[in-house]
Amino acid sequence: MARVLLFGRLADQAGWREREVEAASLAALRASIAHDDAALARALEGPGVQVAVDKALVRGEAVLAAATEVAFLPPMSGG
Amino acid sequence: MARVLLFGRLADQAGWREREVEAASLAALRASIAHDDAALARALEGPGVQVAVDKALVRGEAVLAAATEVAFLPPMSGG
Amino acid sequence: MITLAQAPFDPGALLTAFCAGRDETGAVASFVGLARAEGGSASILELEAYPGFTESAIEAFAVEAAGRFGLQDWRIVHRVGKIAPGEAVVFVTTAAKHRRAAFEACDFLMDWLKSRAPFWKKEHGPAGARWIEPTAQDRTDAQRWDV
Amino acid sequence: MITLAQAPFDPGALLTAFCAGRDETGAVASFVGLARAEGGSASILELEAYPGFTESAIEAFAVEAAGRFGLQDWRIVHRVGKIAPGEAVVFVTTAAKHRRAAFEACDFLMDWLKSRAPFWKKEHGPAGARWIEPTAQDRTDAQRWDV
Repeated sequence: MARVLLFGRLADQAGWREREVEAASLAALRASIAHDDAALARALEGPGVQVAVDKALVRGEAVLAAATEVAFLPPMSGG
Repeated sequence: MARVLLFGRLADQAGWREREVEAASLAALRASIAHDDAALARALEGPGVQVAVDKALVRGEAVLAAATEVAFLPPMSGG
Repeated sequence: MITLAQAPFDPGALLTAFCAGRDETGAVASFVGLARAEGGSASILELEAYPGFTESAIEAFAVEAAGRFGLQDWRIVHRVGKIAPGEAVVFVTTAAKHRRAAFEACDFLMDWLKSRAPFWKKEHGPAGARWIEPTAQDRTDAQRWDV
Repeated sequence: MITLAQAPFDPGALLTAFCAGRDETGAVASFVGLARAEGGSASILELEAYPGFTESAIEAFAVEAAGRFGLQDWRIVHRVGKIAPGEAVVFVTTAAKHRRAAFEACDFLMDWLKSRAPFWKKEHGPAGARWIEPTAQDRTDAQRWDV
């Protein structure tokens, strides 16, 4: 189980901010989200969206251990 | 009567900070001070010493009305 | 130290605490960012952080800045959640022996915080809510420091 | 407004008061100059002002700076008399819509206050007392703004 977190406009678009998703890799996680909400899955791959696994930014693919936190971060606005 | 004020190292040198002096002009005031303390009078004409009459800086000579305040200001150090 | 504040905070109280007991400091620069009413067009500012991630990113950046400018100390408090006009959004303060370092480090930290720190910002106004991107001025300010 | 303070003052309390009720400000920069112990070599700093003349000179300079940088407001408190290490010597704060103006005006005011304002400064240390002139760094800092 991965704990998925959405921030900013991604959470608004999805209608949720946090959800448990069964997935052993980032690719599997994206596929699972696409199955429920294809538009959201596309937004998660959109320009400037970064992915953090257990609070560290990752690029490309990642294996997800049990109880991993995966966050999708739209472009940061600063404070 | 002019009220004479000395600041910074000038007051230390003179041994006083404030004194009433009978003088109708700045030149007469300097002469009166020189009569009592020639070294002080030279210091008051030293490099960087400015003169304020009633809290306004003056250059060169000035007539002193009754109850005028004359301040001798050594180079300012900033705060 | 960086703290995210959920509730309004008093920058003056933070400055008092930061200045206390410093007999070799010389210079404390600080900055307070306040939410603007913009004549009523932006009634509420909402800031979202990623708790844990946001503090770590700010801490890492500030530690690097402290080294770059030779700071003795720094303190950052950043508001999150819904912020009313006139409330403090951010407080940054820096301590150094001399004022040039304190000013430049504070300015540097603010440029980064305003343009690149991990926050997501929403403005709630009479015409609804919208997500804000960094302004061109924010980007230009931050780029002044790029080598 | 400029105030000369005979007794220790709290910069944080001044900052709190200055920030209050500003819903169109955006940016408040401030600076606190603290007396340094210099490892014990300068145990007491003594600042002399010419009451009336000193405030007028600072007020006139700050009003000009406020125009130059487009400030909404400013506040200066400057200590006079004998100042112990760790005590505040000067507090300057500036309010503007955006942070670049607030920072630059605060920096500008400090450069002038530290090098050209009408104060006379004496350091009392273990080896006796001596009058201080502006440092070369103070002059260089102030000259950055000369056109």
